[in-house]
Amino acid sequence: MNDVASSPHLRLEMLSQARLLSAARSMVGNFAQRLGFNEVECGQISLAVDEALCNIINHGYEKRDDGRIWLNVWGLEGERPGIRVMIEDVARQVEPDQIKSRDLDDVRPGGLGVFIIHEIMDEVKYDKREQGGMRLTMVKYLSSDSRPSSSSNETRHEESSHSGKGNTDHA
Amino acid sequence: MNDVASSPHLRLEMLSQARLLSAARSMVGNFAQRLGFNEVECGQISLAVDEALCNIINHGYEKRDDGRIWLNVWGLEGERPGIRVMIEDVARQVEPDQIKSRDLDDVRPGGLGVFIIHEIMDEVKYDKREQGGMRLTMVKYLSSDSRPSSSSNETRHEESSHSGKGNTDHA
Amino acid sequence: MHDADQIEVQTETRGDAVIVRPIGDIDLSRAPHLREQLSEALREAEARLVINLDDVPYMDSSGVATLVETMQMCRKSGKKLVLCQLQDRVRSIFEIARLDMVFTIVETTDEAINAG
Amino acid sequence: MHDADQIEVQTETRGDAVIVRPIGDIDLSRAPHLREQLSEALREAEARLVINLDDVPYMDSSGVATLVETMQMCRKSGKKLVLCQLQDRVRSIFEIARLDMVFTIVETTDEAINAG
Ligand SMILES: Nc1ncnc2c1ncn2[C@@H]1O[C@H](COP(=O)(O)OP(=O)(O)O)[C@@H](O)[C@H]1O
Ligand SMILES: Nc1ncnc2c1ncn2[C@@H]1O[C@H](COP(=O)(O)OP(=O)(O)O)[C@@H](O)[C@H]1O
Repeated sequence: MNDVASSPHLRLEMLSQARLLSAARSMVGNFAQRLGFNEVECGQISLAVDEALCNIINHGYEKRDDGRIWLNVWGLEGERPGIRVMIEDVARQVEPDQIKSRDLDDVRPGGLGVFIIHEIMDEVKYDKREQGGMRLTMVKYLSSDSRPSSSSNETRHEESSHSGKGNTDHA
Repeated sequence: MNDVASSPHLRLEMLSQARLLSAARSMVGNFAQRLGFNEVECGQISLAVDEALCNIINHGYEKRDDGRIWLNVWGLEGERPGIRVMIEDVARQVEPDQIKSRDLDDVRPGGLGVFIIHEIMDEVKYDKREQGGMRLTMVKYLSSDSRPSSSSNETRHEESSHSGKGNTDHA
Repeated sequence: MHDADQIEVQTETRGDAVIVRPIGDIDLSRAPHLREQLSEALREAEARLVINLDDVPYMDSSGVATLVETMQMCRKSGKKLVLCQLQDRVRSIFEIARLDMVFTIVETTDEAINAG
Repeated sequence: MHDADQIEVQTETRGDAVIVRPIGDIDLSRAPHLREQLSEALREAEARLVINLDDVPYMDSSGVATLVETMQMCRKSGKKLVLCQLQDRVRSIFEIARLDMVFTIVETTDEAINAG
């Protein structure tokens, strides 16, 4: 399951349509939550995926709505648990080093997506696919901030709160 | 887009693991919301999909966690707008008429999934796939209850509320 | 992903009742852990088990099956089971499964403590 | 699916301010419609445009771009733009994009009406 070569837990094939973004990012955000990321992190991971998909729609497929996109997601276990996302297309190829955001000091609409992706994710890598199109691989690791409790990520008030195997023998 | 033979808007390939259910159903529920289903309907559509996936995991793959499931989703437009979901597996084949829930009067744990699916969806059809495995096709149409407003499905209070092209010329 | 199948549950004892409050979706992946938590709570409850579903936005038939099982365990041990604070989406599955009449379902926790 | 790209927006006029309250996620599919709605509201606003983001659980960079554009239009027409009631997830994108200092962002609608 941890092997990068193994098949993804989720593999979504979608059309290059902006109206499908919310379904795609909610799938990823939800999976991230199950992996133990906290609420803000889940929102950020959804955002990174959304920005990457927007760029494929806008730049890769130049707003055509019949392009194909594959969104692959793995839950990473073992020593460095986290989430791995690989997004592939068969759109226009560009040199990976051309994919960069504008200078942030120059405040104007647009030009933030790639910067946001790099800010959020721990590893970001663009490749040209041999078969044509681009591939973006991103990883975000769980951090010590991610898990305020073992299964819920909201801060909880009052009452005793127990969960997890460690507690089941106290009866 | 409306043609049943055309490729789905979303096609998710997933492993037969219960922990992936929430990501899968949130994708479908979210897409249903964009199609105009109201909040309760979105929950119900998520539930029908969840129940179908549970059955494939439990009965089709007999709880093995390495089986493959394909979840295809179309937004239907035209005269009868709605959502179409087709779920395929390569698991054990059963006769479609053997897939039915127990008598509801006999209250005991389990045995509700298929009943729930039929209650929620307008069309439900199980087939044996020629290539092996099963195929479940379900459709739910938008009804007049679905859309309290054109883009939000929550009931809104106070203030003037406008949306949609119809209003943009009143300035 | 080892925690994905666990559900956080808050428990509180009030007189002869134990109030259990699961947090999050209850589906096939979490129903087994909830089942453990509920049978533990039932052992601790002197006369009544209250399940507060306030913080459960979603439940599938595995969750419902777990509650039916808990109801049967309650009956065997002569204790009362009451559900309260169901969200609309969750209430809808009880209605679809025609179980809204089989369970004792009330609005608030206080009503649940007192329901006959 | 023809409505999926539209966003519901509530508008209210208070003195020389127009308060706009979009409802739902703001992403690439809805940013163009929001843009129309905001420029319409700006035309109606005498001196101030307040955007209440209370009911926006999610925004991507297309949404942010729309707000930056609106800010530029405000400047051109000598009107003031104030954002209020950001949810944590939405605030986080403003911080990531280092725009939390570029926009006037306050807590409540009342503060937004009065912010200098
Ligand atoms: N998937 C992609 N395919 C082709 N070019 C891309 C892709 N993603 C990003 N780019 C390039 O990188 C630039 C920066 O992207 P971004 O920071 O998201 O800003 P914006 O999309 O608003 O221009 C884009 O303008 C584009 O030239
Ligand atoms: N995908 C499937 N593959 C094989 N058998 C199935 C499938 N779905 C349902 N069934 C059969 O239909 C029966 C009724 O299913 P359901 O109403 O969901 O109740 P339960 O799963 O609790 O038994 C199952 O017990 C099973 O025999």
